[in-house]
Amino acid sequence: MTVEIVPPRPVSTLGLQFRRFRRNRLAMASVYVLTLIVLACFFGPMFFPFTGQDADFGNISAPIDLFSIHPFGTDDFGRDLLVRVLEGGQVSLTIGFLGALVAGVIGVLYGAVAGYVGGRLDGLMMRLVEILYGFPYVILVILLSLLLGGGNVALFAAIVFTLWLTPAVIVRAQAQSLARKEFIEAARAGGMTHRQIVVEHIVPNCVSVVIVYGSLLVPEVILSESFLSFLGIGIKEPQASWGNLIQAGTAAMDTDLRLLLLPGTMLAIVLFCLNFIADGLRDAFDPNDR
Amino acid sequence: MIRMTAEPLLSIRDLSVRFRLPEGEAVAVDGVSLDLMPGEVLGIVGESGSGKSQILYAMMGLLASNGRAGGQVRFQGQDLLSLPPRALDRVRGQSLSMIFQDPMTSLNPFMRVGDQLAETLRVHQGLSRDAAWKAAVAMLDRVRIPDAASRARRYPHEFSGGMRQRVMIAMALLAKPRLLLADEPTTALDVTIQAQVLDLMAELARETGTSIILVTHDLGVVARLCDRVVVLYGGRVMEEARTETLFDNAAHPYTRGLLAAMPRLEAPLTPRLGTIPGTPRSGGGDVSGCPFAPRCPDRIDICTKARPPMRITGEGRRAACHLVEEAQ
Amino acid sequence: DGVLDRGIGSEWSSLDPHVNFDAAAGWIQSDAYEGLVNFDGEGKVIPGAAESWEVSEDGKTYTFRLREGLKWSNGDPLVAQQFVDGILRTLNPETASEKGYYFYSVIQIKGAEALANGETTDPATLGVTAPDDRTVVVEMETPAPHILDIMGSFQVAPLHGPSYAEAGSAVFIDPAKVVGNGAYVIKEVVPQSHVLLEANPNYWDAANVSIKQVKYHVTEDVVTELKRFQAGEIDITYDIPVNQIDQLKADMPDEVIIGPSTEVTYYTFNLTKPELQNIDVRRALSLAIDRELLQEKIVKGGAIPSYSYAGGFDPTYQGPTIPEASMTQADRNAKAQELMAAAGFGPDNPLKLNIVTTVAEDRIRLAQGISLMWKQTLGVEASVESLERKAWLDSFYAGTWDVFADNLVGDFAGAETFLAYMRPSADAGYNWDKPEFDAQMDVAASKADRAERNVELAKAEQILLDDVLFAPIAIEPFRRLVSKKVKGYAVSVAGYNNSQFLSLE
Amino acid sequence: MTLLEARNLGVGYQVASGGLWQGSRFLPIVLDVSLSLEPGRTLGIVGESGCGKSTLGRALLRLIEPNEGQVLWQGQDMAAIPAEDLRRRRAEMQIIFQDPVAALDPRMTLGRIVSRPLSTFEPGLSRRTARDRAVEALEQVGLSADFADRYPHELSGGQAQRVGIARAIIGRPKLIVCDEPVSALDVSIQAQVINLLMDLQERMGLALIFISHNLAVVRHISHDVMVMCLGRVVETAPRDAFYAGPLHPYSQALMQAVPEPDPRRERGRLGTALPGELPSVLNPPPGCVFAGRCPKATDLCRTTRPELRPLGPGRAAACHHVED
Amino acid sequence: MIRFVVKRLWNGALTLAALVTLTFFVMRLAPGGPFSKNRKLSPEVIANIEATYHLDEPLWMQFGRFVWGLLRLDLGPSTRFRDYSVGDIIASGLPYSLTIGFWAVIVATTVGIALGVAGALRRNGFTDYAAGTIGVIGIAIPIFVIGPVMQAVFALKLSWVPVGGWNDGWRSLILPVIVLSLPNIAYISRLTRTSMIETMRENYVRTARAKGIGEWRTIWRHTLKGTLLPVIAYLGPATAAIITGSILIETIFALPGIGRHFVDAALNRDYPLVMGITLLYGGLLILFNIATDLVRAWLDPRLRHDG
Ligand SMILES: Nc1ncnc2c1ncn2[C@@H]1O[C@H](COP(=O)(O)OP(=O)(O)OP(=O)(O)O)[C@@H](O)[C@H]1O
Ligand SMILES: Nc1ncnc2c1ncn2[C@@H]1O[C@H](COP(=O)(O)OP(=O)(O)OP(=O)(O)O)[C@@H](O)[C@H]1O
Ligand SMILES: [Mg+2]
Ligand SMILES: [Mg+2]
Repeated sequence: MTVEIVPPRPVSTLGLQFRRFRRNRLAMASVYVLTLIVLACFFGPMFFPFTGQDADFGNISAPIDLFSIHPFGTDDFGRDLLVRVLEGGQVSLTIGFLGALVAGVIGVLYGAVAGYVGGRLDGLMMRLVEILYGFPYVILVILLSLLLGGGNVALFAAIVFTLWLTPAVIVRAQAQSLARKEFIEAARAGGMTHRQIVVEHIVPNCVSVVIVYGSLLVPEVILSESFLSFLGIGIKEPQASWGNLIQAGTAAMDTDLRLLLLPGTMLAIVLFCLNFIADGLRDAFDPNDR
Repeated sequence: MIRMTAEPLLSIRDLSVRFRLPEGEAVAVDGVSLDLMPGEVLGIVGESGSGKSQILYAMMGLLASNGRAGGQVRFQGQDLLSLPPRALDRVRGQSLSMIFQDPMTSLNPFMRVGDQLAETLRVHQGLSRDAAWKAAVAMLDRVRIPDAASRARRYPHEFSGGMRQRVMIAMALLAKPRLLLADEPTTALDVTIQAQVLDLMAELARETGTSIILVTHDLGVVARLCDRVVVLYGGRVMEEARTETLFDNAAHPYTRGLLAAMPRLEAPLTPRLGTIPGTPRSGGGDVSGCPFAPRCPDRIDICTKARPPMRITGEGRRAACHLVEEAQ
Repeated sequence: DGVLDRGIGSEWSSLDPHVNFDAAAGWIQSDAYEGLVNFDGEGKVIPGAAESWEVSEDGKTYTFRLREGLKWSNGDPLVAQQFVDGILRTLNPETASEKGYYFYSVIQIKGAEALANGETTDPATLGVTAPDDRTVVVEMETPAPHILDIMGSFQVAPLHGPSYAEAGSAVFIDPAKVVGNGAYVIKEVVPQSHVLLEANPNYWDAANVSIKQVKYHVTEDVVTELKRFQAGEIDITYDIPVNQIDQLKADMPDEVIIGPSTEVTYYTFNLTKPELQNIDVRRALSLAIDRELLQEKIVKGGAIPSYSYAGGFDPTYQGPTIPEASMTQADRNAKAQELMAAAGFGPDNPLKLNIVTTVAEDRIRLAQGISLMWKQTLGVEASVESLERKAWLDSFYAGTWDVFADNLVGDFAGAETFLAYMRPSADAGYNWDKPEFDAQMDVAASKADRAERNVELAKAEQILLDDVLFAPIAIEPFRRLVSKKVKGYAVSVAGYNNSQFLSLE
Repeated sequence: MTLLEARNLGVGYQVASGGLWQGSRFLPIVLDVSLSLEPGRTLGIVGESGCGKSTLGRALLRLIEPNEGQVLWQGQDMAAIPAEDLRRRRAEMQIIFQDPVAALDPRMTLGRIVSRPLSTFEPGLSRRTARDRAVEALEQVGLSADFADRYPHELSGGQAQRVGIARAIIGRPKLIVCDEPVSALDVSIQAQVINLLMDLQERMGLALIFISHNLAVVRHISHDVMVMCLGRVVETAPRDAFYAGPLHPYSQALMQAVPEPDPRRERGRLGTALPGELPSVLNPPPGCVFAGRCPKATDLCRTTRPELRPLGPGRAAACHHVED
Repeated sequence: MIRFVVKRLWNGALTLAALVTLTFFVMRLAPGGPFSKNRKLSPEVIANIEATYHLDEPLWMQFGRFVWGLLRLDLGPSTRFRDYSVGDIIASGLPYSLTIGFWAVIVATTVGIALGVAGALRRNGFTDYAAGTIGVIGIAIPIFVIGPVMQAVFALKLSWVPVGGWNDGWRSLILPVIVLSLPNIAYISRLTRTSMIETMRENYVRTARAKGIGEWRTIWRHTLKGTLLPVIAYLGPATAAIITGSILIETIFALPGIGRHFVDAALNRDYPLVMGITLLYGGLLILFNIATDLVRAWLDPRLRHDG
């Protein structure tokens, strides 16, 4: 074999996947919208002369007036609604994505290891999951707030503490079937360590379920935050978060629908975007779909 | 085209299969035409990756999602490529069946082997559960699965490679199709069992007039079973001939190369097996000339420039090579 | 359908009249049992099981005369001793009742505390006796003109000995075994759902009981309760969603009933925090709270802004005069700023505080409002820490707060219940020790005459308020929706609205 | 030194003995197999389909745990090699899996699949070099460089099989267990691959265990031949001796059944396949496993299992009826 | 398999024991106690009450008491609902929660799987987007929003169903079941869709197609099993959570289930009730996990041999 063949410029797998993702119009549009929302949340409030925590007692429950200083009106403390929703977005998007990410990563790795290794260790790991599932959540939260203070760390811990369990269980199920496939045996024959097999073979093959499930975790985190503040942990008023804005908006649903609609719509848009992005990513990661 | 005497069971005209790939379109099958008479056994041999399986998938309507078939496949008077799903299903279940090349992954891991076999009968012939199961076990027995009755109750992962292949064969034969597409059906079988399976297929062809398209690399198998052989290279038909003719007097240089590369039990041992020089084609891309030209020992100038026309060189014989002469 | 459907908020913690300590479950109890006295539709004391009573000269002994021919719901005669038994059971440590303190703290019945503490188990040592079947005598250590307020069924339900001996506490819960002496008897109990009561034919005043069936529904969620009211599933609600009050008042003015309850809200300052040891700082903080604005614009729960601690419940009680109450908020703010500046706090040296409150919606809003006002007027940076109830309580005793969002539910609608709570002997945990206050309370306690007593109590309250241990905020209201078809529903500060005085159209 | 030696190896699977509710039992598949392999030599294994060749191949590399006997790698008991060591030494022992497609991770490009062992065994390698080596290996098996960016499901059966071969040879192992490595290849590529393996053997002393049904190929590449039937070795012999005249009736039957590329001769052989019952691992016969189909079978064969007897230099067979 | 089940049950019992022990002791670390709700009580009175409930004993003795009670199937008295034992409370509430939960699980799985399958089959088509939208709605609109909205529309405006309570037979069930199943429909349909897309490409599905048995049979008999494997795993814990009730659903619809005890018991520091609830939920969780393992083993024979 003497024919010299110049190998084509190698395109990394990631690059390919990125290219494929970019071709998905809906997903790309979602990315833009999501970016816009994120930018608005983090930089939007700068353009207002007040923060979402400044009450204007003379101007309580001002109505929507797009051309006034309070374009979406004020809430029942006289705080600017738009600014509060944007500021709430900072908090909620951060914990939403971070929480889902951390919980996702822990869950995926844990589940992948349990499912791949199988046997005794799997049994032990899954029993631990059951114990964590079963432990009374409210008490856990109370203890966490005691241990870590009522602040954001405690909030984050309380969210992640149980959130990773379900992805772990799902991934484990996937990993169990994968572990029996021949290419895993091939990987072992190739001298890969268990860790490498989990990371390079098991996890990528679970990735679509994980991406899709992960996109659902984000809103779940955002919403569960408001329940936690009911237990005295997490985002404290007057700081806004979408969770507590929606909660407050629900209470005011029958009198001032605005309070619910504005943060609720934002959350719904984010979720729609995530949905399409997740599908786009799923497709991009799926080699069969080129 | 070849034998005008009777109506062919299957006639493929200008079949092409293309795949969408990130770097462009790959042509896996390029203008293949074939005819098949009732009861006839046609062998397809050719280089690995030359599009043999894709021809069969295209006929079955089972191309991968990025694949597209063009041309015409007339089977029992219908064009399989343009058949609505329901009608295609009827054809697939009753008169057309296929043995897949990859027996390991082609069996449903969640279903008992017996159920997978019985299913066709129950759906298409309306057999009762018991009757279908009995027929399935009987067929497993005929493909020489030991202890068929209890094996039928097991799941594919408990079968060895060869046993799964026999299950696939049994599944395809069970429907007593008019046309059987067999994609390397005996590669994983030891020769004694291979012989039995080939017998079975021959018997089927004889008894029920089933036609068979047999894709294989084993020229011995071709010799044993096939009436006619088509040689494929680079997605195109290189040569077609009656089996005896082909073995005696291959027209195309590629066919000759293949025959020469075949290890024989009786031949004297050489330090190395004879091969066809050059790199095998990796499929895809339109070639202006003959796809085999880069490796052809008899290459002349025109070979790399013009696509060789298909020439009829004799009774039931044709070849696509600039070097062969058209028969009168 | 002749059934009165009433909401009671969360589920009753017990139907046992000697154990139950929830006000809402108390309604079921006042329908099912009758005390020595009863409360009419407006909450005024009227004769109950006792048709009359006498007070001794020194105000320490009350003699109740029972009606003739009183019967239990099963037809057994009701005798005076059974009231004594009820009190004894309440005091008995084995009952684990939280209500014993009524008898040795709110009023001081002889021997009650010793029984409650388990020092003695001898019933004869108790100052409540039944010399005959129709007489109950209550002897107290000190005069207590408010005794009648706690002689209703919530505190002194009688005990039907025989059936209790037989069935134990099932006699209060199990409809098959229930024996009561109220206008109604319990017919059905479905935990978490409802209790159904039916008129008691053996009640002495059965003829005047107009509604024959009353159903108390657990209405955990106010919003749902409102919807059920609108759907006609509930006739009298337990509460009204705070932010819908204005709307509802406009839509159905006759059905919204809001009136004061015996609960006060006040913000307690932590005296162990050095900055707060300065009384001017505390006063400034108190002044800077715009109580009216808070209630009308922010919390909007119908609470009554208040500058006093113990006043506003009992029309006969004239509290001390409070100068702040008559100032405008602008003046108050100016004064507060002045005080604060004098104390050395300003923009470059802001006072930092944390407010610990419970997680209830209106409490959080209140705390936020106050925090915002302090920030605006005084530049104080007050963070709001909301804790679930138990942790909130725990935090109180642990002292991990600067400002505690506090509240107190009075035992009856009078000043004394609040003021007595601040006495060192009540052990309320404020670490506030003011001998003058205690002495003044002693003076008040020695007065048997209600009016005289109130004068002395007002002096005590003056001492308390002068110290600005806390900033009074408001008197919490009762909020109810009462269907138009219910007649006879009136506001009662103590919260008594017995079904027997209501009727359905 | 002997590269690989197996002593009385026994392997099996835990199987469910029925539906969901029945317990599981141990099903012995490979029984009492001994073999030894010198560097630079090839042992061809032929045998009935389902007789346990793949199982044996896996057990030799300790990809499944044998339940009996020993495998020695360069004289060292494999069971005694610590897991971590064994893992590292897997560079020296590779396997080509029988099922070409299932052994490829569907989410990896072929380039990555082929080069992956390099990052384990030669960690210092730059990505560029690793890729070059992968492309080189792919080309050696007749796949052009542009396959490196393809995914397994885009391959034909033979192409997938060649990727498996490329993966096995890339790390320059000392031993490759080849489980039907060329079954899906056309004869010209098959020849190319066989030649490649033989080249490697000559250049680097590669040892091969070559499992195949193609007796002609086995003849070409092997030094020794081992014939298996229902989990047992029924005959071992040096290549030439074996092809000159197999001793065991099963071997003889195999030899006779090989189809020749001669249509006139082959046509006549249709319908001459060996009659008789195939034995089942689920309930193995008490006597000789081949007795059911053996033309020479006697009662002895049906009741007593023949032991593997040495019959001349390097030769042994398990049959009651072969004479020394 | 029987051995597997027995073993799993035994392991489950051990897990439950560990869970219960852990909960028992860790729970006590939370501030406050069952009777600290009323600040007016003097320490002596609280001590008296606590003595009645044995809260004054050393922790290990209380634990011993709890275990001994457990052996006699007696979970002790509730400190919040003082008329009842924990057993009574669970027995009275569980049927309601079970009924609603059961139907919610049925609705969520059937609708969820149907939507997921439909989405996968008509990928990126109208059905897919519609199914996706239902999923998004199910998750983005929290229960405490959709519940009241549905009440307002279907109970107040249209009067088809009661607002709340459990007085109207099956009509009382409808809204709670729908609201409870919505978020689960979302999860299940999304999981199903992804999983289905992957399964549809398996070679064995191609084989099934080749048999010409029709699209539905192909899905039903061949694709669904592989599709459901991960979904089933999700269903284990999810079912346990759904059928033990949800505090939100029960408060919004004024239902007498046990869901609210999950939160209330802890908030009230009703230790015995917390233990009872934990025992119940933990037990169900473990049982459902065993069940999912069994179902998965039933679906996938390759999972049967170990354990
Ligand atoms: N999904 C796909 N996408 C792109 N290319 C494909 C796809 N499937 C097959 N091919 C290519 O099509 C060509 C023909 O494949 P086919 O499976 O028909 O080969 P074959 O003749 O059956 O070979 P073999 O004998 O090895 O099975 C091959 O080059 C293969 O790489
Ligand atoms: N995972 C398994 N569980 C149970 N039985 C199995 C399993 N794998 C293989 N077997 C059984 O073990 C026997 C030997 O299988 P093996 O795959 O080793 O055969 P083989 O010799 O490689 O056959 P072939 O030539 O057909 O590939 C067969 O009877 C098969 O049914
Ligand atoms: Mg093929
Ligand atoms: Mg094999």
